[in-house]
Amino acid sequence: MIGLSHYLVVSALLFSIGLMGVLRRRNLLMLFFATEVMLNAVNIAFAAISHFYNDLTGQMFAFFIIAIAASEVAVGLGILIVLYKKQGSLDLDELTTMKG
Amino acid sequence: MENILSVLVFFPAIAGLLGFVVNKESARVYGVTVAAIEFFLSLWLWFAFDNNNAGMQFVEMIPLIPDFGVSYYLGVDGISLFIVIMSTLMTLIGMISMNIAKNIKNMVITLLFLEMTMVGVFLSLDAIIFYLFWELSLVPMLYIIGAWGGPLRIYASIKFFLYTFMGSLVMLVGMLFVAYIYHDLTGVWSFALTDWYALVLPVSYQLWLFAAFFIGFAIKVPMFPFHTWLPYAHGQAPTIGSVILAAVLLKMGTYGFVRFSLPMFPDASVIAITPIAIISIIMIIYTAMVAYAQKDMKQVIAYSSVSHMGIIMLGIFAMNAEGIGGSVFQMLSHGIVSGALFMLVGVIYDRRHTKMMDEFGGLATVMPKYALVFGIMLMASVGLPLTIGFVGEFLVLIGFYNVSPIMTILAGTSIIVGAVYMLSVYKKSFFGPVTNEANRTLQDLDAKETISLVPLVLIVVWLGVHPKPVLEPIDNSVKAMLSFMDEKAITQEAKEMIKVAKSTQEIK
Amino acid sequence: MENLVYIALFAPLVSSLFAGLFGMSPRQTFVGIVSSALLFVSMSASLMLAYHVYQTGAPIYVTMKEWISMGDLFIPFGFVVDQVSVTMMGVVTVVSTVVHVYSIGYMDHDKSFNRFFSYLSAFVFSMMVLVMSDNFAGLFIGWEGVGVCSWLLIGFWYHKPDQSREENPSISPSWAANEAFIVNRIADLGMLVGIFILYWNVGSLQYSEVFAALPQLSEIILTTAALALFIGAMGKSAQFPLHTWLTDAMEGPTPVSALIHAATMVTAGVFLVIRANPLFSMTPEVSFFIAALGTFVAFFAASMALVNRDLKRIIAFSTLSQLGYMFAAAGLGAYWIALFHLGAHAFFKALLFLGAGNVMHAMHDELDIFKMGGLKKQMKWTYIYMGLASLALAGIPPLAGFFSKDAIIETAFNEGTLILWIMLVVTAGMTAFYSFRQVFLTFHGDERYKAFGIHPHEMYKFVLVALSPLAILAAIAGFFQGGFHDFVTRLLPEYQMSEHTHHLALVLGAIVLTFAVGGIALAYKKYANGLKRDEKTENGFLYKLLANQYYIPHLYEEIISKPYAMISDLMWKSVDLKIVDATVDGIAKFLYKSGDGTRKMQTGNLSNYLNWMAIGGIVLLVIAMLSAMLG
Amino acid sequence: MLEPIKVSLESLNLITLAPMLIAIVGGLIILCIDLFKENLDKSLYVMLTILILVVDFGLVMGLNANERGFFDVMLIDGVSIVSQLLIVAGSILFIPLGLTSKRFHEYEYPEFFALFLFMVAGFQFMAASDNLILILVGLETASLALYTLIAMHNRSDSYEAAVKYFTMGALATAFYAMGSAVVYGLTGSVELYQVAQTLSSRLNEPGLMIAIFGSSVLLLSALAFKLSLFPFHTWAPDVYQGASAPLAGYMSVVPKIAAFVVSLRIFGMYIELGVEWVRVIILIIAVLTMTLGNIMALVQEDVKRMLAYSSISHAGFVVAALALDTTEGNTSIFLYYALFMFTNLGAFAMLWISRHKQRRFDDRFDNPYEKFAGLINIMPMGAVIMALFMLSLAGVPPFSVFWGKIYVMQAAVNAGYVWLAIVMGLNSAIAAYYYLKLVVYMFLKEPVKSVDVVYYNLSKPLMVIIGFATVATVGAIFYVQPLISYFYYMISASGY
Repeated sequence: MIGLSHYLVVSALLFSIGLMGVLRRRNLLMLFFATEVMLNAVNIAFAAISHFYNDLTGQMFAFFIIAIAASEVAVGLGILIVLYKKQGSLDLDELTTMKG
Repeated sequence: MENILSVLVFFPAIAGLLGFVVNKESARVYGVTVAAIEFFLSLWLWFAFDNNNAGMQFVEMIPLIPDFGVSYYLGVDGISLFIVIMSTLMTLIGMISMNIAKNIKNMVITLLFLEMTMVGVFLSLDAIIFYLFWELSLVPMLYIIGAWGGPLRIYASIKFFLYTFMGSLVMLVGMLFVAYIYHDLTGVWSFALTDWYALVLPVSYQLWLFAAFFIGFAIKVPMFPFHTWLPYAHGQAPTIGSVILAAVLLKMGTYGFVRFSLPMFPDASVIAITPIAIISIIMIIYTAMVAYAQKDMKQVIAYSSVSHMGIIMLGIFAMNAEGIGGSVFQMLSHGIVSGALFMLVGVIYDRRHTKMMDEFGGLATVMPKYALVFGIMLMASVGLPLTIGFVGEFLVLIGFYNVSPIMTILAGTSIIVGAVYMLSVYKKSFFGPVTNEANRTLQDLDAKETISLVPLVLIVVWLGVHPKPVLEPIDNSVKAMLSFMDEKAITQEAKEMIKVAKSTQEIK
Repeated sequence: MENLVYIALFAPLVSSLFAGLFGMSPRQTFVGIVSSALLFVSMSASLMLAYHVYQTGAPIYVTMKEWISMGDLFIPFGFVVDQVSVTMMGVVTVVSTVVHVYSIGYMDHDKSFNRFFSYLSAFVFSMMVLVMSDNFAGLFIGWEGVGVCSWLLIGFWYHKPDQSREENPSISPSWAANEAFIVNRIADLGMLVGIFILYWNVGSLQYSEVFAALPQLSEIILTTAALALFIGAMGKSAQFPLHTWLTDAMEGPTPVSALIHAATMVTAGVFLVIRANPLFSMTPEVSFFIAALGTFVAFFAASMALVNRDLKRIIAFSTLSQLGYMFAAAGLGAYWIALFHLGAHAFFKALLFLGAGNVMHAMHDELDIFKMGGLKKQMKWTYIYMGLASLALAGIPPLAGFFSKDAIIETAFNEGTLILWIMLVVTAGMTAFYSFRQVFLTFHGDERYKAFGIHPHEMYKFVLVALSPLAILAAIAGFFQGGFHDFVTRLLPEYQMSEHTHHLALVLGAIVLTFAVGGIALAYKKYANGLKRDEKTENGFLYKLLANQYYIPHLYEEIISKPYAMISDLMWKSVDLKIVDATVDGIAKFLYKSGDGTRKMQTGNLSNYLNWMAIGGIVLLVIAMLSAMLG
Repeated sequence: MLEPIKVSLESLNLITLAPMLIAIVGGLIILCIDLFKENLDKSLYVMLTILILVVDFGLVMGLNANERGFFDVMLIDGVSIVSQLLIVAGSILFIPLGLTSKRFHEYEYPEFFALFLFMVAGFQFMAASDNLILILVGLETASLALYTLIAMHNRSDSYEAAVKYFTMGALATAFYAMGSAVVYGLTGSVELYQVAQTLSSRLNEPGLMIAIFGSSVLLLSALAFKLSLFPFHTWAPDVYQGASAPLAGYMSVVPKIAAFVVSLRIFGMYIELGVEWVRVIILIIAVLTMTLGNIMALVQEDVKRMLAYSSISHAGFVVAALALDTTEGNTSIFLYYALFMFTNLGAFAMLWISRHKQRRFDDRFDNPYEKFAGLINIMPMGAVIMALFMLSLAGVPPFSVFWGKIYVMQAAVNAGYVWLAIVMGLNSAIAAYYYLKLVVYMFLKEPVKSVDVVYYNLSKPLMVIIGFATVATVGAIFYVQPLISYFYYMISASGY
């Protein structure tokens, strides 16, 4: 029987995978996807917990997160596009003019 | 004129603000005039001052931040009175003697603001206001050293600023802690010194707080081993800067000890006597030797200041009227004398653009007046009787003898080592044949220099022969403070150590 | 009477200030005349006071004003004119008046003529303060004042360059001046300590109160106080080991040597001991130490005088040795005798010096007696004066020196301190020898100066006339011994020879006299007709030892001056800069460096930033886990 | 069969929403205006924005404390009122900085102003709710707007800044979401007051500590990012450098106020519950932040970057106050930022007026120290004012920040953290060095080249703002009292 803990474990794993992605990825676009993965991991957790307590708040939260994720992507991609226009690559190792 | 103190504090500042409008050429005259008015105001304060009242006079109190206990709180007593007058006097003299070509207007304005902070420090009775002026005084001095100083000026000025700033921040924490305790005990926030005096703190607290304040004051004094900023500051500062620095700014530290440490932490002070005495003796002998090793005339005097501050510190911790009163008087005398000496170095520096003693020799032949004034100041600085220098030194030593004969003898060597370096300076630069051709044609003190130096000479002699008018108010306030400390002290040894003069009169 | 006191005290000050007005203007004779006149006024006032005190026997107390008052300390400007101080006043003013007049002649070629008089009168003023003050603080004022004036006057010819010890044993006037000042400072510290002790145990510095309170004080306090004060006295009176400055002080103009370093200032130490006699008579050990030291110095100085070639230094050494005599007397409790010898010595020693001054003047500042000789033709009067003074110094009756010195030696015998007695007697002989060695070498024999193309000439008439009072006093002072004794013993403790000594008095006198005459005879035999130099002795160890003052100046330089300078330099270069300051800067540098280090985490690379963030989060989580596990 | 939900308007208590609504509506209005009429002048938009914000400010003033509204997700207590006031005031101070004498790309777009208003609304939401969801929403609204505003400065640097900020922000959001998930899992609620209740009851259940600590850590990481605390501060210097000067100044104050309110609510809760661990962690982070911020600021060559690091260290300062969790502590947070706001905005404005299109002094930096060398000779007034700001930041009395500093230190001492006060003191001493460095450059050095036009960008409105900031900085001593008493009252009223 699959219980709450299983869901939580899954979400934790997803979250870690996402985090790994954030840490390892060199391409900005991929990096965004990684963050999306993390957010969705959270969504799983929320859904599961809200079902566990059978109270809607969690799911509501999940919906909000989805919305936010969407808008993030919108804004993020916008910025990425101008950036790409400027320097023709999305490799974040090239974003190092400001340091120290 | 009840609010004379506020006038004293803010008159220079306002004058400074207006000074921005004054045209460059007339800036100097403006400065001199303002400083003169300020000086006469301070004299007026002296005449209005009631010698028989040992307590605070002309008190002004305006709550500024009641919820935080900060209030604008001024007052003057015998201890601060003359230091204030000395500050205004030295500012005036400095203004007169000053000869700076480069944007003199800024200098004048800076000096006026500096004067405000100096007077403010000595008059404020609220810890935060005191701290406020204390910190503000750094800024103009930073500018003076940094803008008109020698080749290393920026290093010197920053060192001066940061060193003092660091120390005083620790002191600030101490102040906040005292305020906290006060609030704990009374439920009221207050930074008013007079309230704080009433606090009777357990010895352990006293020790910690004493340490906190000590760091703030000791760096300013400067006490060994925190003294190294001073030679740089003096070495690089323009004459006027050194004069004010030596004459007034250093006194803030010793004044702080008298105003804060002693009355607030009598027991801790008594415990601290021996360590501080040791440091002071190191200051006296060690820096005197270092001074003897110097090649640069100004550095000699810079180090000699440290040595003299050692005497003052010693007297403050003599815990008897002779010692403390002597220290307060010695503050004045050192202010006048070292100020004059720095001016004198300035005189020769303006002519020869060097302060190296081996450049000189035989100056007495070429510049007799200069040699005469220098000689008088030298004698005052080595504490010749009937000059201002003797009274303080004698009182301090006689005072501390009651604490420890051995240490007094060690400290007393200052009259020897002091003579050694001072006389060697005089011999090297004034005696012997005129070796350096450049010195043959030097012209003697000009009118401006004479006008600025002669008053100091007169004061040196006058207060040496007839110190009574100055000693009396100091004496009263110090006695009152001592009896107060004695009542307040909790440990037995403190009560024994603090010696209340038989002739103490009650505070009216 | 008060006014007389003030006149006596302040006339010299006025004179000094007056001369000071012209200090920087070229030589004006009237300056000298005016100040001499003022000094004369002071002298007459002092003598009147002396007469008054002699008549009434009542001391005059004058309190001018309060000086320092702090805590329980109260110091007035108070003056007392009693037998002791009035004697000193008399001696000081008489000698200084003469010296002033003399200086008009002696300094007439010096461009700093006016300045000289200003200093000289200033000195007299300080000396008057010293002797007249009625409290220790006032004494100390004068004490330091005379110190400064002697600094000024020794260094009067400050423009002279430094020389090596070989050419000039006292390197230069300015050097000698500083040496004198600093050595005196060392002693002054002792004196201050003495003052402190008295203050904290008595609560006052007035002589009257202090002496009144002495009986209540413990043995140890008295001893330390007496010792401390005596250290002060040792400095001013140039007692061993603080004696080196006195001979070097001869760099000053001769009138200065006459006034300060023979007649007055150097006797201040003796005066202090006499002044504080209640204290010293209560501390026998200290007193005996004083006597012993005095005797030693008397002998020690005389020995150095034996071989010296410098006219003034010889006299300086003899001064030293005579001071030794005075201390011996004072130490043995014969205070009035000490005071008597002080006075008598002042007269003939001043005369001697001024005579030497004449010689210098004649010889164009040549001081080496080996280069003189046969001057008695040119300088008859000077010859007479110096001869007289030397006789007095040698203690030939009926001159002043005989009575005073004899009395001291007698005392030494009377006290049963035979060693002291013997040494003093021998010293008397040596004294006679060296003083006449000097006289003969200067005035008798072949005229060696011709070789150096010097044309000596006698001093101005008025100067010679001015010297006459000293000559007379040197001659006749001795006859007043009795009267003086009655006069001063009203204040000073009585001192009478025991019966036994009284019987032997003549014998003792005879012995001393024999030594004295013997000394003179020896000197005559060796030097009267020309200088016969004897290489063997001159290269002998003893001779060299004496000629180099037992190498003490060199010793001091090696073990004090040089190390001090060296350590100072070390303190500055190594300790102050390399340790103290370096630490401060080190802290600052460390902070700055750590800033440079930490800024490296700002690579600018986004993924590093993200790593930092994630690592931060993870580390926190781990900490959270651990701390939760552990409780 | 679900019956329709009926909600009475009174129970919604919409007034609590009004301020944010005004801002949002205002933003929309601006957009509409632009639809009707193309390329109107920026001054119009600036003035409109100011008007809207003023109304917003008024409405916030009108709120009365301790109300809930809109399904109880809105929480109007003293803290939220005070913080909203500060936020709006800061925004009002910021927006006129757009009226420079030179054209700047971003201010030509009405979107800029609309976004700005949305951002303000977002911050207000953060401040005015204790519901984790609404906080997240507000936070995201604000952040997304902010990213765009930064990017709109239209320099390669600003894009880079935007991207860095954005990416890390996304990660922070993830942390936040996960954190709130854990909290929700623990308590079954996202309303902090309920969370508090449930937690307090479950606090001593075995094995729960990990979860509690975990949640706190995740939320802490998220907010630490917003507050630019070590080691989540890495974005700050680059973003400040990339963003336009005024925006950087704005970022160093207003978002942090909002973030502080949230942290106050969350971690205040934890500490209230007696989870000492959180306090310890925050204190450690605070000390690290202020110290590292300082020593990194020491070595900067660029004034703007230096100010960025300095504001990091200031944030560390204030977080320490937060960890104290005493009323003085919490008051000091707002007092500090109220006072810091004027000085810091002023300082950045000074950089702003000296902004050049091309970099004339240094190819890496806009505002290297050299640029200000000898400013006293070129532009005395400017130099003096800048020096005042620097001294104020250094904590020299009687300038504004000094009072904030001693209030924080006093709070630390009162809470028994004397060592913390001393650390703060020493840090201010270190900090003095780099502020002084600029003063030294301006007053004690000679100009490097003929810099006639350092104040290139100056214009009347900017003068007004700077003048205002100066007065506020210098005259602090006179208005500190009312501020303290008001803040103290509001905050103690709302039980922090």
